[in-house]
Amino acid sequence: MSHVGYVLGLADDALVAAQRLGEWCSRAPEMEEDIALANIALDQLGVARMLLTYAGELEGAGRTEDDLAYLRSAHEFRNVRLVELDNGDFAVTMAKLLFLSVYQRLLYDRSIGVGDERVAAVAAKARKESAYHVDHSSRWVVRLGDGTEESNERMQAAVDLVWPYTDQLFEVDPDVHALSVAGVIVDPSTLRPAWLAAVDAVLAEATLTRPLDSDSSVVRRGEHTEALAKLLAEMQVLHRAHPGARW
Amino acid sequence: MSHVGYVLGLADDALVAAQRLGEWCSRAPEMEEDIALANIALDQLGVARMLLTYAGELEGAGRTEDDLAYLRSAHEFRNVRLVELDNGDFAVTMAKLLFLSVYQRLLYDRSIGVGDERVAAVAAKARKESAYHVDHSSRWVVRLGDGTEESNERMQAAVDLVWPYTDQLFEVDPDVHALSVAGVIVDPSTLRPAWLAAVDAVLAEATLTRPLDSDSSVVRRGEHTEALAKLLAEMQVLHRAHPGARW
Amino acid sequence: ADLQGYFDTIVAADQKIEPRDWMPEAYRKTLIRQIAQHAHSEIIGMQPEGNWISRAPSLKRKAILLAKVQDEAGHGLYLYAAAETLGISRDELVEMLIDGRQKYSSIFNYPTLTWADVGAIGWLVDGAAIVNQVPLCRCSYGPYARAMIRVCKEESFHQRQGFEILHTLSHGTPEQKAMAQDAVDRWWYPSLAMFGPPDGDSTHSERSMAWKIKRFTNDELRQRFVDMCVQQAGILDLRIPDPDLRWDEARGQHDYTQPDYDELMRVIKGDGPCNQERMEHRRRAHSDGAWVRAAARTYAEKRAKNAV
Amino acid sequence: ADLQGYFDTIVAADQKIEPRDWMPEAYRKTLIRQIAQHAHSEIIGMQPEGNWISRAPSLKRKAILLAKVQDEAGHGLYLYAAAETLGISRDELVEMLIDGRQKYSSIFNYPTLTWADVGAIGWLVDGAAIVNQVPLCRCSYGPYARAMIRVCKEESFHQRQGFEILHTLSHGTPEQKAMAQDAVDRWWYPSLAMFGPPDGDSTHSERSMAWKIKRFTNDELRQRFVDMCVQQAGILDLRIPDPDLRWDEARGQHDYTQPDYDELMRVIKGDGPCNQERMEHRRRAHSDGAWVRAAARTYAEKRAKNAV
Repeated sequence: MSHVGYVLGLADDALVAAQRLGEWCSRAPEMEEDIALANIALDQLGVARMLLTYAGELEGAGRTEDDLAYLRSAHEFRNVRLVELDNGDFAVTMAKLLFLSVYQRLLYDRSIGVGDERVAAVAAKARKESAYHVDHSSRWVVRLGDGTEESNERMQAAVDLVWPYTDQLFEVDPDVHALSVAGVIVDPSTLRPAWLAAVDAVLAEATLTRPLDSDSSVVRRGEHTEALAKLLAEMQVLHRAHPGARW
Repeated sequence: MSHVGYVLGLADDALVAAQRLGEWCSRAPEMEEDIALANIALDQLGVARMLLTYAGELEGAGRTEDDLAYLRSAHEFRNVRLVELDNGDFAVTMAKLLFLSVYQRLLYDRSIGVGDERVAAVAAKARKESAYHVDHSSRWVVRLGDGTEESNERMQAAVDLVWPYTDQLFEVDPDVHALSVAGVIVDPSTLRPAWLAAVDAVLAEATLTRPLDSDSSVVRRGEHTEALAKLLAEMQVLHRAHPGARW
Repeated sequence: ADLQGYFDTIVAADQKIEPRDWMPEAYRKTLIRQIAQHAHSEIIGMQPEGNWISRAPSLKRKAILLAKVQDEAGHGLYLYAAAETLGISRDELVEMLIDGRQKYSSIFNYPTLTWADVGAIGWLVDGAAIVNQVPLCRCSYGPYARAMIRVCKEESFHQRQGFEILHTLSHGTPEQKAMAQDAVDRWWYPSLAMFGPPDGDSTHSERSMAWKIKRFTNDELRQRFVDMCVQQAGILDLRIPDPDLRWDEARGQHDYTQPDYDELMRVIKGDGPCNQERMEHRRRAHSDGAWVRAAARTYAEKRAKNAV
Repeated sequence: ADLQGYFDTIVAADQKIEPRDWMPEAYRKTLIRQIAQHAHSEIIGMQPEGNWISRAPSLKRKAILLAKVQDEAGHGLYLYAAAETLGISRDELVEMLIDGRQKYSSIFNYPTLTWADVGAIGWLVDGAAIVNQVPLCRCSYGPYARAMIRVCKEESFHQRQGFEILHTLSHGTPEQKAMAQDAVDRWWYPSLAMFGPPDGDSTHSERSMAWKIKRFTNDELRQRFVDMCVQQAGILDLRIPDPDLRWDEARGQHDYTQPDYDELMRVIKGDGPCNQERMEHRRRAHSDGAWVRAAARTYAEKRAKNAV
C-alpha cells in the first residue's frame, strides 16, 4: 500500500464511520445520546476532511476532499469493512465504535511524533477526541453488558457479529511496514497487542466473552462488503447529480 | 394535468410500487410469499414499462422508458405518495397493496374501451393481473385482521397509517376530467365510490375499522414525501453513474 | 393574596419569577405548555433537516448540518430542564409528546424534499423562530428567559447558515437556483403561519401578555418577520411568493398576504403532510431505545447497591 | 435382504426409487442432506443477486433479475418438496438451516460488489450448477431427478442471461468492460470450488456413485466446466484469471490451476466474507415473519373450526 493509500485508509475509516454515526441522528435511545453520537460523527468527519485534503495533495492530481469523498466508487475506498457495516441496534453501533476508537486512539497516540508531519498534526488534534470516543463506547459496552439480561444478550451478540471484522484493522502490508521502519508513519499491524489488551479489559468489565479468533486470512483494505456501495449511493447522490456545482 | 401527465401518473404508480415490492425479495415471511411478491412486482414493472414507453412517445422528445425511469428527479415523478411510503412491516405492505390494487383494477377495468387505444391495450392486459393483486392482498388483510391479537393490531395500525394517503388516488383535475368527458381516458376521481365499497368489504371481513376520512385538502400528484428521493437515489445510482451506457 | 401581590409586583417591575417563588397555577400551566411545546419542537425539528445529513453535497455542509441538528437536540434538553423547574419531569413531557397530548410546532410537519429546503429552513424557519424568541429572552420566568438567551444565540448562527446555503444556490447553476426558489416557494407561507393565528383568533394571548410571557402579538411579530425577509430576499436574489407584497409608505411596513390559517388548523390537528411520519419516527426511536435505557437504569442501580 | 436386493436391482437397472419404496437408511440420509443443502442454496442464493434488484441499470434488466430470483425461490420450494418425500418436513429443514446444522453452497458467501457480479453469477455460478446438476436429472431417486429436470431447464436460461449481461458489459464502455473483468476475476476460483474438494479428499463420493445419486466425480465435473468456460470466455472477450490455463493436446482437455481448497474449507466452516450476513439476513426474515405465519395458522384454524 502506498503512502497515499495509507492516508486514504485512515481518512476513509473516519469518513464512513461519520456517515454511519450520522444515520443515528434523531433516532438515539436518549436525547443525550443523540448529542453524543453527533459529536463523535463530527470528530470523525473533521479528521476525514483533513486527511482527505492531505491525501489529495500527496496524490498531486488536484483532487479536493470533496472530489475524494464524492467521486470515488466503492472499490476505490480504502476503509476497513468494520466501519461500513450497517448500524444494527445500539449494541452493534457501540461494539463497532469501541473497536474502531481503541484502534484510532492507539494509532493517533503513536503518530504524534512520526515523520509525516501532516499525519502527526492530525493525530495530535484527534487523539483527545479519540480518547473521548473510547470512553463513551466503553461505558456503554459495560452498561449494556452488565445491565439487563436482554442488554447482555444483545451486547454479546453485537460483539460476536462485529469481531471477525476487526482483523482487517491490523492488515500486514510490506510497503506500510517499510514506511514505518523509516519512521514516516505507524504500522497498524503493530498495534494489535495493545488493542487486544484494551478491548479485553472493557469486555471483562462488561461481563462479556471475547469471541475466538477465526483462522481466516485477513481481508485486505480495498475489499468491501455489499453495504458500502449502498452507503455511497446515498452519500454521493446529490453531489453527483450536479457535476461541478459549488455548495 | 396533461394527457402525458396522466399516463406518467399511472406508469409511475406502477414503477414505484414495483421498486418497493422488489425490496421484499428474500425477506418475505414465507417462501411462497417471496414468489408472490416478486410476481406482483413483475406485473407492476411490466405495466410501468409499457406506459413509460407510451408516455415518451406522447411527449415526443425521444425519451425511452429508461430515460424516464432513471433520469427524472423526484419532483418530476407523478406517482401518488401511497406507493412511495416505506414498506414497513408486512401489514403495511399489504395495506398499501390492497388500496393500490383495488384502485388499479377499477381503473383498468373501465379503461378497456377508452379512446386512448394504447392505454386501453395496457389495461386489457393488466386487469387480470390486477385482479390477482386484489385477491392476494385481500386474503392477507383478512388473515391478518382476523388472525391473532398481534396481527389484528398490526393490521389495524397499518390501515390507519396508510389510509390518509389514499385520497390522492382520486385527485380531481379539470384537464383529466375534460379528457374523460371526451371518452379518451378514465377520470380516477369517479372511481372513489366503487373503491370504497370494495375496500370496505375487505376491511369488514377482516374485522378491521375503516379510519375516518380526514378533512385535509387533497395533495396533488407531483407532491411527494421525503421517501421518494431516497428511493430514487438507490434505483438510479448505477444508471446515472454511466451516462449513455447500454446494459 | 399576599403571594399574588408579590408575584404581580415582580412581573410589573420586569423582574424574574424563579422556581421557588409562588406563582399562579395558570401561569405555571401556561409556561409548562409553552416550554414543553418549544422543547418538543426542537426534538421533532431534528427530523426534517436530519433527513439530509447523509446526502449533504459537500463535507463542509455535512459538518455544519450535523452540528446544527446537534444544537437542536441541545436546545431540546435545556428547554426540558427549564420546564422541569416548574415541577414536571422530562419523562412525563416526553410521554405527552409521544401520545399526542402535547404539540410541537406545525412547521415540522412539512417535508424536506431537496437540499435547498435545508437552506430555507435555516433562513425562514429559524428566522421566524428568532423573531418569536428574542422577546422571550425577557420573559418573566427566569429559567425560560435564560434558556432562550442561549437558544437565540445559536439560532441566529443557524439562520445565517441557512441564508448562506440559499445564497450559494441562488448564485450557482440554473438547477441550483430553481431548487432554491422552489424551496422558498414552499416554506414561505408555512413560516408565516409559525406566528400563530391572527390576533383576533388567538386564545391565551392577552393573559400571556399580562404575565409578560409574551411581549408582542402574533401579528406584530409576523409583520416584523416579513419586513426582515423582504430585504434579505433581495440580497438572495430570490422571490417571495406573494404577488401582493409591497411597501406601504403610510404604515412604514410591508403589506402581505396572510397564510392559509385553515391549513394551519388542519396541520395542527394532525392532517399535515408529515404529521404521521414525524410522530412515528419519534415513537420508534423511543421504543427502539427502551431496552438501552432499561439497561442503563439497571446498571446504575447495581452500582449504587455495590457502592453501599 | 429381499428389500435390499430389490433396491439394488432397481438402481442397477437405472430405474427410479420412489418415496414408498424401501431404501437403505444411509441412502435416505444422504439424499436428505444433499437435497436440503441444495434447497437451502437456492434460498440463500436469492440474497447476492437480490442485492441488485433495486439498482438494476435498466428496467428490462430489473425485470429479468426479479424473475430470476423468483425462480430461485421456486427451485427452493420444489427441492424442499422433494426432500419431504423422504419423511422430513420443510419446517424441520428450515430450522436446520437457521441454526447452522445444515449447510448451503459456499459460493453464496461471496459478496456481489458490482452489477457485473450479477452477470458473473449467471455465467459462472449457474454454469457450474448446471454441470453439477445435469447428471442429477438421472439420479436414482425419482422425486429428486424430476425436480432437477425442471431446475436445469431454468438454470440454463439463467446462465444465458448472465452471459448476455457480461457480453453487453464487455462490449460497452471501458468502465463496463473493467467491471466485467473484475467480476470474472473474483468469481472464477470460487466457482471452481463449487465442485467440492478434489476426488482424493471427497468423503461420501464413492457411495453416492454406487447409489447412482452421483454420476461423475468432482474433478470430472470441474474439468468439464473449465473446458466449457474457456470457449465462452473467448466469445465474451474476457480473460479467465489463470495464467496456467492451456489446452493439453494429449488429454484433449485444458490444464488449469486448482482453486484454493483451504479457502473453501474456511468458507464452509463459516469464515467466508459473507457467511454472517447471509445467515443473519435469513434469520431476520424468518423471525420478522413469525407473527405473519402465526396469524395465517390461527386464521386457518378458526376457519376450519367454523367449517365443522
